[in-house]
Amino acid sequence: MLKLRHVSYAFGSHWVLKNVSFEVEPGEFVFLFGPSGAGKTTLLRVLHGSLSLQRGGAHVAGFDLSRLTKRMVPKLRRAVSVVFQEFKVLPHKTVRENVALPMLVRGIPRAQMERRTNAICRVLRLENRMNLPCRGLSGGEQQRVAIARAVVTNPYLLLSDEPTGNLDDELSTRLLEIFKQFNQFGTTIFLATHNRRLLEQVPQAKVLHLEDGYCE
Amino acid sequence: MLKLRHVSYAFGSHWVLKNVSFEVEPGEFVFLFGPSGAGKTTLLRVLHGSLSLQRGGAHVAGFDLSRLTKRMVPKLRRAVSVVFQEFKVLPHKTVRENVALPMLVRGIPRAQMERRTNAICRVLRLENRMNLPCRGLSGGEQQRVAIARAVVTNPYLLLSDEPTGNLDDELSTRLLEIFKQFNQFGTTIFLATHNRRLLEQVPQAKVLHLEDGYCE
Amino acid sequence: MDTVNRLVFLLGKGLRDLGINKWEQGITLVALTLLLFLGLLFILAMFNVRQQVLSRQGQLSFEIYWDSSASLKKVRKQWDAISKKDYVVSLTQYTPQEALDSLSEGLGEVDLQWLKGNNPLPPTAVVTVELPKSSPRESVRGLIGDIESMPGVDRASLSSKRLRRASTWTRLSGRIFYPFLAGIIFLVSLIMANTFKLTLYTKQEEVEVLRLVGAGRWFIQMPIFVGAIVQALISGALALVLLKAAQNSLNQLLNVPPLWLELHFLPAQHITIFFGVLLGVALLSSWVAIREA
Amino acid sequence: MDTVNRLVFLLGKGLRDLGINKWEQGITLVALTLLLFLGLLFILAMFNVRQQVLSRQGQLSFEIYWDSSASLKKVRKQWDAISKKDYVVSLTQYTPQEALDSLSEGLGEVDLQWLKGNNPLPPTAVVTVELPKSSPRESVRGLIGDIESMPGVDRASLSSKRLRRASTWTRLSGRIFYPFLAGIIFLVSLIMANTFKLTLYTKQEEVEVLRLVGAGRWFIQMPIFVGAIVQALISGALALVLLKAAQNSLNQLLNVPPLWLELHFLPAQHITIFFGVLLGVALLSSWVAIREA
Ligand SMILES: Nc1ncnc2c1ncn2[C@@H]1O[C@H](COP(=O)(O)OP(=O)(O)OP(=O)(O)O)[C@@H](O)[C@H]1O
Ligand SMILES: Nc1ncnc2c1ncn2[C@@H]1O[C@H](COP(=O)(O)OP(=O)(O)OP(=O)(O)O)[C@@H](O)[C@H]1O
Ligand SMILES: [Mg+2]
Ligand SMILES: [Mg+2]
Repeated sequence: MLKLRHVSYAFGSHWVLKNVSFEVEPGEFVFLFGPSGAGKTTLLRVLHGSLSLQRGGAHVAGFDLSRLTKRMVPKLRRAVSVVFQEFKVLPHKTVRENVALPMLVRGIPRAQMERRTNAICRVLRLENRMNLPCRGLSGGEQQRVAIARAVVTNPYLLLSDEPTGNLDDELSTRLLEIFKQFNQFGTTIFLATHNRRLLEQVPQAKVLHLEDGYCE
Repeated sequence: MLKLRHVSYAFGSHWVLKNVSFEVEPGEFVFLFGPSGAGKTTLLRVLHGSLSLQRGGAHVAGFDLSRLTKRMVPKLRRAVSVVFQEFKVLPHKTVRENVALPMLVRGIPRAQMERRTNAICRVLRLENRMNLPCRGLSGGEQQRVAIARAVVTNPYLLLSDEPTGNLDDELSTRLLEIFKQFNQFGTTIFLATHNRRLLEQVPQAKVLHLEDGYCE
Repeated sequence: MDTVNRLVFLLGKGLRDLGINKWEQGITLVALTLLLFLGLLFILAMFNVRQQVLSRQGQLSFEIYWDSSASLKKVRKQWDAISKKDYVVSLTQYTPQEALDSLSEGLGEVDLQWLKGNNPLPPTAVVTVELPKSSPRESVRGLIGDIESMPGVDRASLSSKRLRRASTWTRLSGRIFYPFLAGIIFLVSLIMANTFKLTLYTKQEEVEVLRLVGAGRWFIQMPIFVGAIVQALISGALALVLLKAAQNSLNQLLNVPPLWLELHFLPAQHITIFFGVLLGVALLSSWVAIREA
Repeated sequence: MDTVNRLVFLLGKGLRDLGINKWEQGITLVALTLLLFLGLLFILAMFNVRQQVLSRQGQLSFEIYWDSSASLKKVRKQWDAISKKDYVVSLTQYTPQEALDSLSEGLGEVDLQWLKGNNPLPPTAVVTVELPKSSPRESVRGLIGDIESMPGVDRASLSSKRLRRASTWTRLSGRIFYPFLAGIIFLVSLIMANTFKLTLYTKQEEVEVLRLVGAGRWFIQMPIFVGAIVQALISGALALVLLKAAQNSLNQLLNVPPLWLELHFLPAQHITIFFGVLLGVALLSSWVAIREA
């Protein structure tokens, strides 16, 4: 599902990722654990095609990143979902519209779109915020919208960047349960975090340590 | 320093704060603890003059919020600093410029501005990011810029909204130490969080529980 | 959804999206309308100036005087011959009697009829020639030489200065209009593109998020194109309506004595070109704006 | 920092801020320059049309014919008297001899001198009057009545149709220019305000953050004002330079025979007003934009 060989990435002359290599099998649950500034977000952006590969080789969900053309990027992004650290929800659209967006892009029939949106919002306790514009949501609510949007398409691979930063303990636990469920149904979970307690809650997960750009 | 009497706040017909009353003495360290969506951010926005008082009475750092005119708001904001949940740093300005901004607004001499900016950035481990534009920072780094910007002016009252959401354990602990130090030098700290472990690290702090808009 | 459905959906989205940022869209619409109106007014003015120039200039009139003693019969034949020559557009002839009448009229109806029996005036004619584009001077000189060599003709009066002026204008006229028109269209296009670009800044965030959730090129660009086209068409139509109103009211003001300036509306062909250019600019500028977003 | 220092700082910040969003600022500058140029060209055209109209219209000429038998001495006295009357701007008199000369010339230098001893022409005069704004018709009618009642005067020829046309134009002329000018200024202002507003969208984020860290009104608005003013002034100046260039090249094209249309540049007074309006619009539109930000 994920296969990195000697991936390095620099902003200017500042090397953020240094010779990162690892492999993730389909169906695994992986934590990318590292302190602030370790390069977690940068790594996820490379995997998602937002940053193009500078050195090394990487395969993501069947796509060879070193040969990724501009026209392929949308296809990669329909196979791989992301929860962004800054949420990236559209503030003027409602929760319903934000969550339905990836299905709209994929051209999924309206009825199915409705059904899935409602279901995932119920699970994430957003059911009575559905018709509010996202700018009128609390930080945690926006984060949950971002998560709903990422998982609603049942992706092969879910990249998730610090998805519990704005969630209280109860919601964090609940979220991990949701991720575990998706994982059981076959979605590969790749979850970047600096929160040690999350690791403890998924004992079966594999943990990659990223520190100062080096990965073990 | 803070005195609220029966404060209620509604967005439309949705009451987010319900009859909130409490008092904070100068020099206290207070946690506003509550789950996601409890109304923490809303309360801080009221205290900061971003949302105008709808019901009840509130005094903040000597300002009577029920009589706050538009012209008084900048003065209130120079006495009360805030760390926002979404950071609100300027992405195109450097770390140095972002941190210096409140001093620029207050007309503090350039030399002093430099000195203080450097000092606070060293404490928050941003010293080798000083001249980078903020859009090139990791989530945790941006959060620290927001914190630096809030404390650099030595405010009477520091409102802080979930300041550790993007920080790893080490940085969180370090941040609390910094807050404690400022607190010892006289700054009143009012810290909204859903993270129970933060409470444990400041045993002497007063804890206000906010849940579903009710405060005890 | 199949392809057609998606296309319809995207077209619809383009229209619906116009309703979202009502304020920005409204601003853009007003700005475009006024701008296009200004540009069209310019083109209208230039078009009419050119019409006037074309109908008045590029042609040249000169008078021919016969000897007072010339036989009127011969002269009439010569008139016929002259009016059939190359370049000659029209010929107005005056027998001595007609000349006297017209003189008498010109003097404010002073009665000169007592001169009738002893008419001092010779036969005259006013010839109007169309200046040819190539070597206008030489052709007209040749014509005049021909005429002057006719028996009985006293002289054909055309100063070489007058001839030089007229031929200069003929050459210039063709060179001014189209470059000027192109200049105006270019200016308007530039301002229009800028306006579009600035408006699209407000859409940047949405475009970014759409990219991130895997939207393809068409999904992102179609609605923006549709929006730009709709705006361009609406504001173009409004501008034309304004132009028609302006033309009417200007005609009411100008097409009165003693000016008698009649403004003609732009011909259908120009309007077609106008809409074509408009659409082109709209597409191009929105395309440039999305590329960079 | 004391107040003066802060003021200087804010002015400087306004200038430095222009360098930040170079792309947007560049776009705005180009758009404004072109727009102002377009507007100025319009005003220039209208100004020149009005100059032409004023120098030609609003005045009325008519001819006076004396009896052929009138004594030339008396007539000369009457010429003096007429030229001193109200509204009369100029008087061109023709003795019978002068009339004959001018007639002879007008006919293409046909020799009419043999008529000298038996001149059939009466003394004539062409009077040019300035039409008064109020009741032009009545005044001119009165004047003509006066003149016709002079002894020896045959008639003063002014058809009431010609009088009606001229007075209509006089009334209209004053009513067209200023409203039209105001219209153009309004249009340009609107587009300019829109352009500014759209540009300021790119500053919204900064304004919001400045508000949040306690910046007062002046701290936020001064730099934006300075930026808007600088942009307005630069683009205004550029537009004037373009206008001058356009005027020169148009003059080269139009101020040739046989058109002899000379375009005058706008007078200093108009340019002052132009910059005044420009600054006003710049301030106003940026103020509106920040208020809502
Ligand atoms: N666009 C950029 N330009 C320059 N430097 C950048 C850019 N993006 C990230 N960096 C630098 O790369 C380093 C790693 O950033 P990254 O966002 O990957 O960290 P992270 O592990 O996600 O941290 P956090 O937990 O704080 O979000 C940081 O030091 C940051 O300053
Ligand atoms: N502008 C708004 N319009 C409508 N509803 C709003 C608006 N802002 C907040 N709310 C609602 O008010 C409630 C409280 O929001 P608030 O941001 O204060 O929560 P919070 O305690 O900060 O939560 P979190 O820890 O998730 O940030 C939420 O349910 C939210 O939907
Ligand atoms: Mg990160
Ligand atoms: Mg909050």
